Amino acid sequence: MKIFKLSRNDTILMLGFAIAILLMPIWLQPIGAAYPDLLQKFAIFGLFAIGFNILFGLTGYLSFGHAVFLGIGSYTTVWTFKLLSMNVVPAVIFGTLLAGLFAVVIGYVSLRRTGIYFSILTLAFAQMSYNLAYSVLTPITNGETGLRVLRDDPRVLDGLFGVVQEGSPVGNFFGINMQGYPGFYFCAVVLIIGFFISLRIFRSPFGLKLTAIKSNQNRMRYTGFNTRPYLLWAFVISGMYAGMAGSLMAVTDPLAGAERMQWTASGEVVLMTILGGVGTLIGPMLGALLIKYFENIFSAFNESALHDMFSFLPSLLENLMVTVVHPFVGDGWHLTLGTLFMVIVIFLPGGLVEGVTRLFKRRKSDGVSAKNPGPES
Amino acid sequence: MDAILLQILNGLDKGGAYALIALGLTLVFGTLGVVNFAHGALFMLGAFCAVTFQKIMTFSKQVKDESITFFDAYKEIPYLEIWFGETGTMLIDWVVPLSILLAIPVMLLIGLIMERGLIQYFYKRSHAEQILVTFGLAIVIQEIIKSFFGANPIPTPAPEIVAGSANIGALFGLSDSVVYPYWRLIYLAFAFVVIGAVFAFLQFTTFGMVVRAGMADRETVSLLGINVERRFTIVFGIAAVVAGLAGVMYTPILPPDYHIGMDFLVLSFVVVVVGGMGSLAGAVAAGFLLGILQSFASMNEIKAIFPGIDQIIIYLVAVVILLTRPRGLLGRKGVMED
Amino acid sequence: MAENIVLNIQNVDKTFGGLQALSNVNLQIEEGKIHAIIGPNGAGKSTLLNVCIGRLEPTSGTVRFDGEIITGKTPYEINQAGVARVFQTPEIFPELTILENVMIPALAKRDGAFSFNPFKLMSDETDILKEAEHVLEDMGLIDQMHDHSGSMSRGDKRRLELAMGLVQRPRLLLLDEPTAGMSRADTNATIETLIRIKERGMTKVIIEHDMHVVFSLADKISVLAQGAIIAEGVPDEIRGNPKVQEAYLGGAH
Amino acid sequence: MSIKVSQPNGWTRRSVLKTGLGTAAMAGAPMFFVRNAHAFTNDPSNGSSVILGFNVPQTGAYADEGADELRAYQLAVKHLNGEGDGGMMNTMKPSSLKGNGILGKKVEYVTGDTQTKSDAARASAKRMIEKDGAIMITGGSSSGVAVAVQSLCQEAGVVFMAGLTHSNDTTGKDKRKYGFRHFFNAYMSGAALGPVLEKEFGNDRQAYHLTADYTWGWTQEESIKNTTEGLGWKTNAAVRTPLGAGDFSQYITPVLNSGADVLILNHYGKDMINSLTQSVQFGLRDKQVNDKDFKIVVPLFSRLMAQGAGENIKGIFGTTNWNWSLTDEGSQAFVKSFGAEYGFPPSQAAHTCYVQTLLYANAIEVAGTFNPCGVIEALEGFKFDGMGNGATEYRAEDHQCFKDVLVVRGNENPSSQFDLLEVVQQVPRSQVEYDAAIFGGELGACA
Repeated sequence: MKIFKLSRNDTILMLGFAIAILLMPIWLQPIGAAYPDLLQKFAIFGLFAIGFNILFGLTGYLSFGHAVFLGIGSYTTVWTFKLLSMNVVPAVIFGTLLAGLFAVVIGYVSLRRTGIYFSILTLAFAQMSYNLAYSVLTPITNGETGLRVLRDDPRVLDGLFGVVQEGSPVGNFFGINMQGYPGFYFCAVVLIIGFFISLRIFRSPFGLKLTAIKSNQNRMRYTGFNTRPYLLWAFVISGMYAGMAGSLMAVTDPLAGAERMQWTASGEVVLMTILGGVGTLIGPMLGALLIKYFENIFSAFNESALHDMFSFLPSLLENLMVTVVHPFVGDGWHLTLGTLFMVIVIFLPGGLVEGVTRLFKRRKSDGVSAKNPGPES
Repeated sequence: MDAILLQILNGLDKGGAYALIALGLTLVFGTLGVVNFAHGALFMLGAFCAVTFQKIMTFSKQVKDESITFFDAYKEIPYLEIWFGETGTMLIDWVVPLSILLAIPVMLLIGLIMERGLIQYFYKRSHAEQILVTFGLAIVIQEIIKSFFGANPIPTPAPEIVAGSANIGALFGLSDSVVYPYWRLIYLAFAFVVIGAVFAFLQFTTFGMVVRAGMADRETVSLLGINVERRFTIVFGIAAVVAGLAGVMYTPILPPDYHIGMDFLVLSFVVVVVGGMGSLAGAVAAGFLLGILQSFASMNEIKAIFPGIDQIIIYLVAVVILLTRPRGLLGRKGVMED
Repeated sequence: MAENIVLNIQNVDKTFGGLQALSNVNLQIEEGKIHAIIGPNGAGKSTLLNVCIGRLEPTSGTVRFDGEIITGKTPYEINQAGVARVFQTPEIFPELTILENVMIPALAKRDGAFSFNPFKLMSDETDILKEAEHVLEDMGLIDQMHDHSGSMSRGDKRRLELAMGLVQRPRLLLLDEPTAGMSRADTNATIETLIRIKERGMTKVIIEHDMHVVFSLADKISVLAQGAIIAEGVPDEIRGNPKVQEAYLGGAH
Repeated sequence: MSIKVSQPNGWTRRSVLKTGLGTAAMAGAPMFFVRNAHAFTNDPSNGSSVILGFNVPQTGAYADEGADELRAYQLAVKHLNGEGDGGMMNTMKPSSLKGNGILGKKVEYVTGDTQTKSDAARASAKRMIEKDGAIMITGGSSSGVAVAVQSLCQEAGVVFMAGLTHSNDTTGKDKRKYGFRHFFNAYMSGAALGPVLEKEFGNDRQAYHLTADYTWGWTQEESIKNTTEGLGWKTNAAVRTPLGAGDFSQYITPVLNSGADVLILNHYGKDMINSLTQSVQFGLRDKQVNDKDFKIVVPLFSRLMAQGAGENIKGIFGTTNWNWSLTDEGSQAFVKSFGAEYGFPPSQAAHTCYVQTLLYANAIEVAGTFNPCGVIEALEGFKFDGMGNGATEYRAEDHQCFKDVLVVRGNENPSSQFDLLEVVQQVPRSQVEYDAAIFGGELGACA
C-alpha cells in the first residue's frame, strides 16, 4: 500500500525500531529496566519526545510549554474514563483531539513571535495552566491530589453496554486491562505508529519545507510560502503527540496530576530531545530512554544495594567503590544526570545520534553523502 | 490608601529583586547570546556565600550537653564569642552584610572560571546545546551544595538592628500602620545602587563602551582589533557578581536552600524577555513592572473579582506584553529572534 | 502596448524618516524583455526592488503586476502571483543540500502558498526532482547537488540563488546584481545562461553595477539617481546620454 | 547493574509468562493482579526474605525530611532483623515481634525517590512492586503523594503505610482499605490547638488565615477555622497563597491593617519557613492590635521547619505528631537508639515511619500470614502502647491512628540545636477523636 511505502534504508530503520521497542522487555532485563511501569514510561516519553521533535527538530521553534498538552491529554482521558467508558480507545482519541485543539489556540497566539519570544509565550501558557490546575481549577482537576477514576463515576457508555467494573476501575482495550505488560504493548504499538508517522513527515515535502523554515524563514516567504500555517500544523501535530502521550499515561495509570504541566516537565522533553539529538529521528527516543532510566533506576540504589553490587570485590575495595559511587546514586541521582548532560553535550556536539554519527564519519573520512533528500536519521 | 501604599512598596521590593536577578541574566543572555540556565545557580551560590560565611563565623566550640542522655548532644559556643566577647557576637550578627565582601571576589572568580572553563566553548554552539550544558551545570552545582548543606532552608537573619520594621507612616505623617521591614528597604536601596553601578559602568567607561558596541555588532568591533572575547569574559564575571549579590542580600528575606536558584530561574527568564532581549533598561523596567503588578494582583479585593489571578499574573502580563510589543518592552531587533 | 506591460510602477514614493529614497518613480516593464536598472550607489535601486516584492511598502503610489495591484500584498502572495527575486547577498537554506535548495522553490510553484501533505514522500516527487536537476544542470551545479549548500563558495551560492529563481519559471524575475562577487569567468558563464534562457520568454529586471553585464544583456535600461528615474532607453541611447554620464561619473570626469 | 537480587515473583512473573509477547488470550481475566484466595501480590512465602519499599523524597524541597525517614526505616529494619538494641521493639505492647525478621524471614528493603510529585512517587512505588517484589510500600512527606500512592497500592493489592501526611483526606474521603496512617491530621491539629489557644489568647480574637492554595491547605484552614470559631473567635479573612510563592510580602501587608490579632499560617515546609520569617520581619510578632499582643500560629510544625525558620519560631504555637523530648519509655528507647546510630535525635517524620514499619511487621506476626487481607485485619482496630504517644488505636473505620497530640511552642531558650520545640501540652486522645463518617469516603474491599 502506498501509505506504508518507505525507502529501503527507512524500512530497515522502521523495522529495527519496531523490533527494538517490542523486545524491550527482553533486552532491558540485564540492566534492570524491564518492568512494566518503566517500559510504559519509556514508550510514553519516547512518543512525547518524538512528537516534540517534529516541532523543535524540524522548525527550530523551541516550545517551553509542551507539557501543557501532556496534562490536557491526561485530564481528558481520565474524564472520558469517568464519564463515558473505561475503554481506552475513546479516551485516547478525545485526549489527543482536545490537546490538538488547545495546540491550535496556543500555537496560533504564540507563533506570532519567533525565537525566545515564542519560547516564553509557550512557557507562560503552560505555567498559567499548571498554576490554575493546582489551585482554582481543582473542581476539574482535583488539584494537588490529582484526578482519579472512582468506582461510582457515571461511565455512560459502559452502562449502556452493560460492562461491569469489579474492584478499582482500570483502563481496558476491549476487555484487555491496560496495566502491566498489556499496557506496555499498547503504548509500544502507539509509539511505533507515532514513529512511523514522524518518519513519513521527515521524508515528506511538508517536512522538507519545515526544515527550510528552520533554515531561513524569510527566504521561504519570498519563495512563495505562507509559513504561518506550516508552523501551526507542526505545532498542532506535536501538541497532539504530547496529548496522546498524556493520554497513555492516564491509560496505564488512571490518574492525572497538575505537575505534569509544570515547566520542569516541559523542560524534561526539551532535554530529552537535545540529549538524543535535535532533528534526528531516533535521538529523542534515546534521550527519553536515558533520562527515564536514570530517574527510575539510579534513584533506587541505596547503600545496601551498592554493597550487594560490589560484594564480589575484596571488602576494602568494596567499601571504596561504595564510597565513590554513592554520591551519584540514590538521592544523588540528579548529580549523575547533570554530569551526563554536560559530558554528552561537550563530547558529542549535536547530541547522542549526531555526535556518534560525527565520530563515526571522522573515522572513515570519505563520508558518503546522503542519498536521501530530507534530514538524516 | 495605606494598603495601596504598602503594596506599592511590596511591588518595588519584589521588582528590585527581579530586576537584580534579571540584570545579570540579560548581560549574559541578551547580549552575549548565551542561554544561561545556570544563572539561577549563580544566585543560589551567592546566597550560599552568606551561609558559608555564617558557618565560618559561627565555628563553634562544642560543649557536651549533660541534660541529654539519649545520645551525645552538644551546645555550640562560637569561638568568635569566646575570643572577642561582645564584638564577636556583633560580628556574627552582621554576617549577611559582611558576606558581601566575601561574595564579590568569590562570585567574580566563579564567573570567570565558568566562562573560561565552559561557556566560551559554547558561544558558537546552538542555543539548544547551551541550554543542555548550562542546565547540567546548574544541577551539578545544586547537588554539590546540597551534599554540603542539606536540602532544608538555612536561616540567615539580618543584623538585629535592622531585623524589625520601620514606621514609615509616622515618618511621613501617614497612618501608624504603614510599617515596612528595614531589611526590605535596604534591599530596595541596594538594588538601585547595583543597577545604577552597572549602568554607569557600561555607560561611562571605555570598557563599557566597547562592551556595548560589541553587544550591538560583535564582528565589527572584532575587526577594529579589539579583543571582545576577553571583555565578554569580564562581563560574565560581572553578571555572576550581580547575581551573587542579589542572592546574598535576599537571604534574610528567604532562608536559602539548594533549590532556590531553580525557583527563580523561570521567573528571571520571563523578566528578561518581557523587558526585551539585549536591553538592560528593559530588564529593569520589566522587573519593576511585574513586581508591582504581582503585588496588586494579590490584593483580596482583586482576587475577589478574579480568583487565582495572583497565581498567573506574571505570565498573563508576559503574554499581553509580548503580543502587543513584538520584542518586549525595549528589545533590540534581531537578538535571539531565530 | 499596455497589454504586454508586466510590471507597472506608478508614482511610487518611499521615504525613510526624512530621507526620500524614491521620488515619483514610474517604470513599465514589458513582457519578455530584460530590463536593467542602473544607477550609482544609494540611488534607490534595491529599495525599488524591495517595494516590488513586498518587503517594503511604498509611502505612496502603486505597483501593478499583470494589471493587479500588488502593493500591500505579502511577499508570498507576490511570489505566488509570479514574481521571483534573486537576492544580492545569497539568501539560501544553508542547512539543506543544493538539490533541496532548488526543490523548495519548485514545490512553492506547484503546491502554492500552503499545502498540507505530510504523507507524500519526497522520493516520489520525480517531477520536482527533474525540474530541479534541469536547472542545476543549466547552472553547472549538478555534480555537487547532494552537498550541503552552507559550505559552498560565494560564487556558487550566487549561482544557486539564480537557480532557485529560475526553477520557479516566474513571469517576472528580479535579479539584484546577479554577478556581484563572481569571477570574470563565472560572470561570463552567467551572462550566457541568462541569454540562453532569455528565449523562454521570462521577463527579467536586473539591477547591475557591471556595465559589461548590462550592455550584453539588457533590452532596455532605466537609470536611477537620487531616487528618481533620470533616463530610460535602449542601451545605445543610454550610453550616449550626458545626464547619465554626469550622474554616474559625477564631477570626476 | 540490577539493584535488587530478588526475583520478581508473584503476579509479575505470571504476567510475563502469560502476556510476554502479547499473545495471551486475556479478555475477561483481571490482568494486572492475578490474585485469588491463596495468591496475592509479591507473596514472599517461598523466598527467604521479605522486601519492604521505602518511598521517600530524596530530591526537592523535602529531601532532608525524606533522608530522616529513610534513616528511621533502616533502623526499623535492623531492629526487626534482631540487630542493634531493638529500640521500640522492647517497649511496644502488645508485641508479637521476635527480632528474627518477619515470620522468620529476613527483612530487606528497596528505596525510591518520590520527588514529592504524584507521578514520580507512583512510578517509584510501581517499580518496587513490579520489579523489586516489595510487599509493602511506606513513606512520603506530602498528602498529595500519600493519596496518590495509597490508591495505587489499593489497586496493586499491597499495603501502604503512610509516612508524613496531614490532610484529612488521606483517611477521609480518599481512604483506602490497603492504606494506614499513623500520623495525625488537620482536624486533630485543630481540636488539639483549640483549648490551648483559648487558654493562651482568650475568646475574643480575630484570626487571619494565610493558606497554601491546594487541598491540604484548604482542609487545614477549614479544620482550624471550625475550632477557632467554636471558641468564639472571628475569622477576619482567609487568603489563599500560591504554592512556593517565596516572597509573601504582598499577602502579609494586608494583615497589618486588617484589625486581625492572630495570624494563622496554613503553610508547610518552605512556604511556612518563608511566610513565618517574613511575618516576623513585618513586626507581627511584636505588634499590638485591639489592645492585645498579636499572635502567630502555625498549626503544623516540624523540627526541620523550625530549623529553617531559626529564631523566628520562638514563642509560636503549633502541633506536632511527636517530639523527641518526650520522656515516656517508648520515645526514650527510640531516641536513644536513633541517636546512637546517627548522632542526632529523630524528627517526627522519622518517628512515624519507624512506628509504621514496626506496626506492619507486628500485624503480619499476629495474622501469621503475609497475605495483605490478613494483615489489614490484624491492623484494623489494633490497640497498642509504648510507641511514644501513649495508648493508641488504629481505628478500623478509616485506618487512622488515634493517640495523643502534642501542642508545642517554639522554644525561647533552646538548650541545644535540636531543642527547638517545647511541648506545651500533651492533648489526650479523647479530645481529638471524631466520627469517621464526617469526612466521607469509602475504604473499599480487600480483594
